[in-house]
Amino acid sequence: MSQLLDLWTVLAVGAGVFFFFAGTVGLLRFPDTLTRLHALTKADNLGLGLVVLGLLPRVGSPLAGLKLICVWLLVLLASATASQLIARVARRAGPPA
Amino acid sequence: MNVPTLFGLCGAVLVGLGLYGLVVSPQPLRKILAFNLVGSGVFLLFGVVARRGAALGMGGDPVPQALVITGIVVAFSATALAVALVLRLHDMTGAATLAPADADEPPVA
Amino acid sequence: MNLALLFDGMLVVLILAVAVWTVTVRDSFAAGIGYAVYGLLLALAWVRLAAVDAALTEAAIGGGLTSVLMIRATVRLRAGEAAARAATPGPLPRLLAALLGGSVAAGLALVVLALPDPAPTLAPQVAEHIATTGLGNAVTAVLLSFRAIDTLLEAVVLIYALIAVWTLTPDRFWGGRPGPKYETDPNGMLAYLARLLPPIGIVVAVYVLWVGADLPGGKFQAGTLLAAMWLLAIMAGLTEAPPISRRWLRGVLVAGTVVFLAIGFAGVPLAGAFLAYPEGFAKPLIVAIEAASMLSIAFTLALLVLGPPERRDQA
Amino acid sequence: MSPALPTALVRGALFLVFWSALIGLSVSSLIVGIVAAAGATRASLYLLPPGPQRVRLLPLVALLPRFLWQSLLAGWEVARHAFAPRLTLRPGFVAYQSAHPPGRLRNTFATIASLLPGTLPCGENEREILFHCLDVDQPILEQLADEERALARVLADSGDV
Repeated sequence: MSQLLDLWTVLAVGAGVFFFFAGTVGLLRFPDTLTRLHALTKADNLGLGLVVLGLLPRVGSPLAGLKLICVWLLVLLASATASQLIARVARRAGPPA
Repeated sequence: MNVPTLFGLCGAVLVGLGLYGLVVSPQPLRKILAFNLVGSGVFLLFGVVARRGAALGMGGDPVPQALVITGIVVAFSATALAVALVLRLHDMTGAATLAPADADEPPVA
Repeated sequence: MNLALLFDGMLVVLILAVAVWTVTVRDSFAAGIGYAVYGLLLALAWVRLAAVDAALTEAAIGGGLTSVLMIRATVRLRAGEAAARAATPGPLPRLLAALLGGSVAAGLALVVLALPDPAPTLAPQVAEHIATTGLGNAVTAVLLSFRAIDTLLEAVVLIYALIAVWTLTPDRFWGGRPGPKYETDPNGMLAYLARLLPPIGIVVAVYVLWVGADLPGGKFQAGTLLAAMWLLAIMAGLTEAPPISRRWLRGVLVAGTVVFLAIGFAGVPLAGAFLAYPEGFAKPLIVAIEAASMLSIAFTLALLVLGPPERRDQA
Repeated sequence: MSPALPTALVRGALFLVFWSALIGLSVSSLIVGIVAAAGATRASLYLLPPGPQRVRLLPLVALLPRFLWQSLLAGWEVARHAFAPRLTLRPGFVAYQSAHPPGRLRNTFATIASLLPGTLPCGENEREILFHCLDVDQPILEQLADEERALARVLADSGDV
């Protein structure tokens, strides 16, 4: 049982790190601000979500698990709203739509 | 080479870098920013001294750590005052640098 | 151990690279952004030095408030940016400045390499006496018990800094509201965030204050968090900065210091010394000081960011 | 009874749950938690006055797996483009006619949409939201309409209260 949990943690956290890495590659490779914002928000949402998912079976109590999920939700709120704010400025400053 | 020494050297370089920026930057705000670099380098040296004093299950000597927390807050209040002074100077004279105004050129009221 | 050293080495390289960029980048606005990144990286360095309290403070104040202050100021000074850049000194003064900075850095580096071994430390004394405070966090014990006078004077320094900022008010605006009136779309994204986040921030701030007795945290970190939430609501146009002539505002600003002083003086007859706590009451008294100080610090820091009044109070 | 009271109680309870998640359960910290939750609720009622919309639990639970699946697709799409030997992006703008006026519901929709595959809101007017897309060949408008309908079931307008 505990080995299965270990495997789950390794797989989920590994996948999370992979998407973080993909987001970073996208951030460096994509051509303009708006496409880079896509890379950042989507990959970070999924990356952190998978890391949290992988760590969930290791917490001592359901409340501690809820804490992890709250961290994920707060990052989601921050990155989703901040990316939209930056996107608006970038569209106005960049080439016309 | 161990971890505290590494960060100690980092702090030393930060102080030097901040001093360079403080002298070279013509914009007063950049000078304030550079001065904050000096401050954070000094704080980092405190952190190194604290880390080296780890004992009895404590990760570091809590006395320098507490001093640093006080220091960061005081450095912020000094920065805020400096920024307010620069903005007021700009509002009153239109000056963009701290260079003394030319004698034959009256300041913009 | 070697892997950890590799990570720390990469962190140091990153910190230094961002610091160099902050000093040398042409655009001051970019330098302000760079300083925010620098503050967050430095917070990681503090974690690696096992000083989590300092890391929280650095992230909140260095990475957060200082950068907000700087970015606001650079936007207002943008018009003079080109003229100021033209005044950049020539190669010779720059070389001399580099020599100065380099020699100071080299001197400090020598001092770091020559630090005495075993290192002097006060940790044993703190460990010996921490039981008398009832606290679990040694840093909070130092801040509010062993070196309480430092912390008290620091609270006074914060208020003095705010008074000094306020003295820069043009006469016609004295008693008015600090900062511009922020007009943003009440249905926009910034307002949306500013409606959702601050209540959550209040809960987190009280949490950071409350665990500060036993775990990393305390009034500075909590107060900075509250200040940030208040500034977010102000900058989204959902609320306004109060006129500085308000009695309640001035009351809140000094509340922390007043409670601190009152408990300090009460210690003279009750415990035999200024700022001494009666036996068994140390923890509740410290929590009382911290709670009052958190509010004062929050308002002081936010008003320091906003600067002197810039418009009259249109009530 | 003030109409805001049920909203205040629900929000206060949620903040208290959040507090317990942060610190765990104990009597002394619960007292502090009630103070914190009360302060948070007060700020929340000021910043976000109770509106006509009510959150419905059942559709919310139904929306969750859909959102998680979409997040996975979104991350996968970014990874696919990021690791493609030659950049395969076909970026562009799409104007989407929103069924809702500017306000909370639309903001919530835009925020969720910013986490969906290939869409990023970057402007709006009274009737439309302008989306920036990674690949304009995808059936984006249909996807967005689906999403908006699903969200509207969660945040339903209820005439009463």
